[in-house]
Amino acid sequence: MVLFFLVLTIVGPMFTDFVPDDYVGPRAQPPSSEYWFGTTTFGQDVFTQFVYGLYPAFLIGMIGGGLATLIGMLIGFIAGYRGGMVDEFLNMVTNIVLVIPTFALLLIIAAYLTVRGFLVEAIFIGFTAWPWAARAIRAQTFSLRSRDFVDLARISGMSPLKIIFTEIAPNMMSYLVMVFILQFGGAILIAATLDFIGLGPTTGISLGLMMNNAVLWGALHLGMWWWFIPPGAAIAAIVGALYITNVGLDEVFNPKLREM
Amino acid sequence: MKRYFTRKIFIYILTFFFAVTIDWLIPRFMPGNPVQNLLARASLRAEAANVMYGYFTRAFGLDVPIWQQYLNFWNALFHGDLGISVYLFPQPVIKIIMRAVPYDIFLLLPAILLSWIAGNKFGAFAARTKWLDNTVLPFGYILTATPYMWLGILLAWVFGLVLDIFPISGAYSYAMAPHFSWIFIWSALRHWFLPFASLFLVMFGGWAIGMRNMIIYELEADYSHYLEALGAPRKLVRKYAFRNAILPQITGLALQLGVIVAGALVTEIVFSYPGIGYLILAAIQNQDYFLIQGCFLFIIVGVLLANFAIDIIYVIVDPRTRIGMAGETA
Amino acid sequence: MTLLVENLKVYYQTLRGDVKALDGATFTVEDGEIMGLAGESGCGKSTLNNSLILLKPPMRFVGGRVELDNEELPVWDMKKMNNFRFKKISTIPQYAMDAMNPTRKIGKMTSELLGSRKIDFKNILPELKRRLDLVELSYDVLNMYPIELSGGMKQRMVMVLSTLLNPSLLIADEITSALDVSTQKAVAKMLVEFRDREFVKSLIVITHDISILYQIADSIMIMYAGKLAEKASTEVIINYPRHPYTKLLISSLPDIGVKYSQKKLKGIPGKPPLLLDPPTGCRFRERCPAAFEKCLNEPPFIEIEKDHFVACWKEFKKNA
Amino acid sequence: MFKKIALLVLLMVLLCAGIAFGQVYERSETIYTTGTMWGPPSSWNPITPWAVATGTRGLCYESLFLYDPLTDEYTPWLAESGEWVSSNVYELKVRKGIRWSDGAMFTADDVKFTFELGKNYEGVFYSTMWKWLTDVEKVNDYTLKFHFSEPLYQEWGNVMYTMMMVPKHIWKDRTEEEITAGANENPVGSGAYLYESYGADRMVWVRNDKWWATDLLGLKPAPKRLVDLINASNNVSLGMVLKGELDLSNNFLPGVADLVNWGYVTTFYPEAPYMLSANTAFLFMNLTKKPMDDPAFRRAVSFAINVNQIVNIAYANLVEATDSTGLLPTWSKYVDQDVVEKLGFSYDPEQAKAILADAGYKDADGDGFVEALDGSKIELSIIVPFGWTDWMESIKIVAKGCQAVGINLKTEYPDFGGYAAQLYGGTFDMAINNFGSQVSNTPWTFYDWLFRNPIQDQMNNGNFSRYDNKKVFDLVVELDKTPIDDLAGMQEVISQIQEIQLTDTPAIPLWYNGLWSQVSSAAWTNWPSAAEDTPNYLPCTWNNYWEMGAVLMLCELEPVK
Repeated sequence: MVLFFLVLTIVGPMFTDFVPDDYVGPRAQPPSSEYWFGTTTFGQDVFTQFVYGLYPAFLIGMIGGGLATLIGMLIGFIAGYRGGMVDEFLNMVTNIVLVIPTFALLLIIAAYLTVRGFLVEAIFIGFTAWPWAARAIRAQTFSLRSRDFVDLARISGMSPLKIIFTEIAPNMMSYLVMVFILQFGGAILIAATLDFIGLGPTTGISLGLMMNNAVLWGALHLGMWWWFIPPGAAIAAIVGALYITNVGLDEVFNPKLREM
Repeated sequence: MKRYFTRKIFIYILTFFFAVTIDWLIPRFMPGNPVQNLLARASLRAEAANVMYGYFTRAFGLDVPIWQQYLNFWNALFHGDLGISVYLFPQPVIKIIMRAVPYDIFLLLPAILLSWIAGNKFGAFAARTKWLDNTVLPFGYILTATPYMWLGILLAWVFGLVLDIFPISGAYSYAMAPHFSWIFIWSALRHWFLPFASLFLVMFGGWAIGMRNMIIYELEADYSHYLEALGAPRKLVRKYAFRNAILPQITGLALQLGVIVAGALVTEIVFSYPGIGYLILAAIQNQDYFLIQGCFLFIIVGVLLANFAIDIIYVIVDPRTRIGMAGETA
Repeated sequence: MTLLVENLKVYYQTLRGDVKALDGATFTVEDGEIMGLAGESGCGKSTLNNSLILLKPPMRFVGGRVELDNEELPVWDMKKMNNFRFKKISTIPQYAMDAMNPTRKIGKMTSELLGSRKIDFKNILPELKRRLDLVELSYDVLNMYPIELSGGMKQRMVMVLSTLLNPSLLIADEITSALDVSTQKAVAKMLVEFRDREFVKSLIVITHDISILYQIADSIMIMYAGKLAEKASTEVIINYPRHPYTKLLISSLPDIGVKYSQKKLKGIPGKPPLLLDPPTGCRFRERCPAAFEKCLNEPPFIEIEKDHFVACWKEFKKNA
Repeated sequence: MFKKIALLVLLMVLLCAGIAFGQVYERSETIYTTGTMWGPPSSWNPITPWAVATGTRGLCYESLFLYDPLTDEYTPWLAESGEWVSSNVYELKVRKGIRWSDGAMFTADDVKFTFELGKNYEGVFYSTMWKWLTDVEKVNDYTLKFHFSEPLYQEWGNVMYTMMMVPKHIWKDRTEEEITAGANENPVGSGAYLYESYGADRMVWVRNDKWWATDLLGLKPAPKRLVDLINASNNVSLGMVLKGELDLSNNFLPGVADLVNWGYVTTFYPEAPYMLSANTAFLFMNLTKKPMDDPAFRRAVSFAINVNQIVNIAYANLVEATDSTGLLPTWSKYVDQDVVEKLGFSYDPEQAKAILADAGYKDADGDGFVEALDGSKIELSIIVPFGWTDWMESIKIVAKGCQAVGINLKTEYPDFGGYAAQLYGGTFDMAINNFGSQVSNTPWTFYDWLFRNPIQDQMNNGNFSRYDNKKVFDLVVELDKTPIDDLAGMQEVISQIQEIQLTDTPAIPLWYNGLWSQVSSAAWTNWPSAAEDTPNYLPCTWNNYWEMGAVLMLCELEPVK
């Protein structure tokens, strides 16, 4: 599923000979063989916008989700491994960021930049979405820390960092992957929401922006369902697919979950 | 136990402090100048504009040095004074917010609680019930993956326009003033339903999934096996499993609050439901320092309180925390 | 005769096929007998335990029959078994430490459990109290949560709980492994005491630790790779083992009373075969010093002396 | 579970029931409007006109005269008559028999008081009037004489219908803060409607059945109640208009052309441009930056923009392209056709290229874009606030046009705050704006905005180009000093202004923003329109527009039988 969209993202633009913002056809056309997803009130090709809009979704998922996971790992590892005061402190920080409704924060930050690109957006999301990853990873690290092979490494005088990355990290790779996947999906959702309320990127096209435009231009009342259904559906599909993939992995990694 | 709470409260206070500081800081980084925006709305002659610019800068206390503005902010805060809105000049921010809050309570409380309860019940039920597990849960995953606003738009479109059985904007009919009568309540309910539904559905999916997985973990736990080994009926085993599986879900609720706020925000925008979310967006678009601060502050307080409540509940239901050997919960 | 197991076969279903964890076990446990069950981990001890009391996926009942007090146990049927569990056959699980629901007061849990078995907590309370005294637990534990108890206390609590309804057969699985030596002794003694006071008719004690068995078991059964290797009275097993594996096992003990390291048997070269598809013939063949061509066929488990069962061709020759 | 909901509802109702217990409005007696308020009603203080709830000016408080741009006529209102008895003395007769909604009589004292508020408090927006107004003399209860140091006739003409009279007996005891920054809830006015209640998303006015104009002028507003809704979103307004739940929408609604053609709504004109023109959208170019400081460059831009495409695509013909002067159609009589003939411009890429070439702008590095005279690259951006969708679409077309003639212009959509900061602070390159070009009694307001001076770092209102030209500034003042009945004199001054304007092109007029107005005849009929048999007022609820005829519109409406 995800792959399907990924492919669509890459080859999509080849299917269409239009540019997202160009007024290519008659206004407000329902889907037809020429305009696969119909056209907007200005006669822009929805399908074109759609395929171009997919790209930012993945970009943000990658960077935003990735960044969040990285920060989460850093803090999670250190807190989980070092324990004690360090843990107490980092834990507190995490809790604080966790409790602050980061989205509201994101809004304000977003509003702070008057001109925004997808990259910036992704980075902001990354910086606000890490806490629960940190929390989860910390817990994992905690349980691993006392394993004998870690003790062994510690006794053999390995540097903490080395231990973390040579002993601990590999042993929870599967887990990290899952965390990343979740963050990936999360980032896409947050981005879509931001875009939708008009605090997303001020240039380019994204699925969220498409919905934003559709609503702004009264697609609902003019019955132009082809304008607002595809973007949302795509997001739901992608993220949903990601989640399900995650369950798949989860079941592989802890057989307990497996259905019998 | 005591230590546990003192620790919690300390964290909360700290959080509050940080949040408030950020809250105060960020709007001041924002481009534009509220007083200018205010005056931009009034097309004034140059001289008049200049005169009034100075006048209002003073009126809004933006003429004193930054650090002093910060102190004043705290000071005012403790007097429950959040300043005056620029965009809703000259209303006091606190008043504006208070007008919006009931709508949020009305919308969020049921949505969160009901979806949580229903989701858990359903998830527990679905777990290890093959056909449900295979049919309904994928659906649940899609639900959680659905952007709030999109579901909102869809509902609005289907029920509001195509079927035309629910209104899609406002909190109650434009043909009434709020008053205590069944028609009003009915009208309020009808306006409330769609936003509620879209919030409810998305959250429901999440809780169901979470619970389902939790239950399965718990059913595989030693104590479950022991019960089975002693021939306890499925009912009892599940009862225990549910009881324990609910704990992480409670924590989850606390963790989710932030996300829920976001969801509520867009939902309110889709249905132009006059809650805080609706307000904060307008405030941001209008560069209204004081209103932004107010709303954000309010959300913080709300979330903190909710978290605290959840902590207390958690302690009540989970003896382990009560016995005091509890590490940290959400 | 309390327990009769005939050619019991229980496999584990995995994605890669069946794991023959218990591949035809035949033995009996007499009234009042405490039978020790020993062997390397993965030899099928625990599988045996589970198949007798809690046979559920991924375990699959393949064949054989089990009789308890001349009554057939429907081990393959989770539901039907419930009528026997706790009342006739009970267990002290390996994980006794966290066998109790962490969020329920022990007393409440007990009463709910009994209630679910249609037994009135009230009537049984005095007896419960008596037994608590016996294991030196104060009555208040019933108002406590499991985490409030020490490991040993939990252990004892579970023992009392599991035997509360005087089952004919109690299976104690690795109950000592988690405890320090002194507590081990105490627990072991308690088991004997339970038997003597007839809280339980007979016992199967599963453990790595033959030394413990030496102290309490009447008879010892040795398992290897999902099959029975040898069963005889403790005396015989310790002093005159016949099966090569048993011999090695015993000899690898430094001396009675000292616990040997669990996983790998230094004494025996090589490691047990994978049970996914075990080699035909004697499963100990590869590691057996005395192996010979006949070992290519599977040795039966026969009584070579009174109450002494062995599965090894060599031994049959001797007696032949 | 349902108990819980029910409970919450009760709680809810109690909470939001607030103070006043209201009731359900009769549809046939209520008119629903929207398009003015961008946020919940927050102020009813006519001294802070930019913040007031719809109707505060016009429905509740009233002006001395009404002015109708369509006929260019003043109607005596609170005043009975007014005239310049000498070049610097204006005599005003106050209408007798007018009562404030609290029963007190309206007299010359109230007028005097209102004017003098500006004298006493600098925070009052018209305080600067006292630079040229010296004294307000009360002759008797119904007569005043205004004495001027330097009469600005045009501005005065504007004040006559834009300044709202407030009751002295209520305001005299108020502090400066209450006057200049108070919310003035439960306002006491003289107007046709009384403050009833408001909610987070609406303002509710109820008819004042003791309104003076009913007996004195025989006027009676048809709707018993007026409910004005805040602009939730195009989406919502559109939906409500379609369902006939909204009688008058003054929002810009996308796709209205279609709706009109399908017969869902009606507009002032039955076909394009559908709307009257309300103000002029200008393209401002920052003269403090190169190359916008070069008149030739600016003129080239003016030829590069395909305004018709903006009109057709971005607006679907809801607006009209302006003429070269940008003066609204109602001011067409002030346009000097000869000047336009000589200096006017229109979409003509070739011409644009030619001008650039002549001025020495050429594409040396062959990237398809010309470089500045000093050879440096030109990279400009044009801004409009994000979310102002019609403008966003428009500047895309502007940018395309410029790129086509070799000017490297990119679009940017900062939030309104960022837009305002750049525009007022003078850091922008190009921007669209129309705030001060509203229709009024005199082109002077238009030019006063376009050539706002002096040039400062912060230009909060008009002349965002920072076009600094003493000559034209003086001409604007001269225009201001021209009596409003001296048409020839005005035209003379204005044509000079236009000559300069079209030579230097400090800002380029693009299109006339419509007086957005979509009406539904579901509940009310006899709406103003171009048709002969209907009233001919501005169908608009915007602040400042009630006193331009919308009040009279209410009196002409007829409920659907």
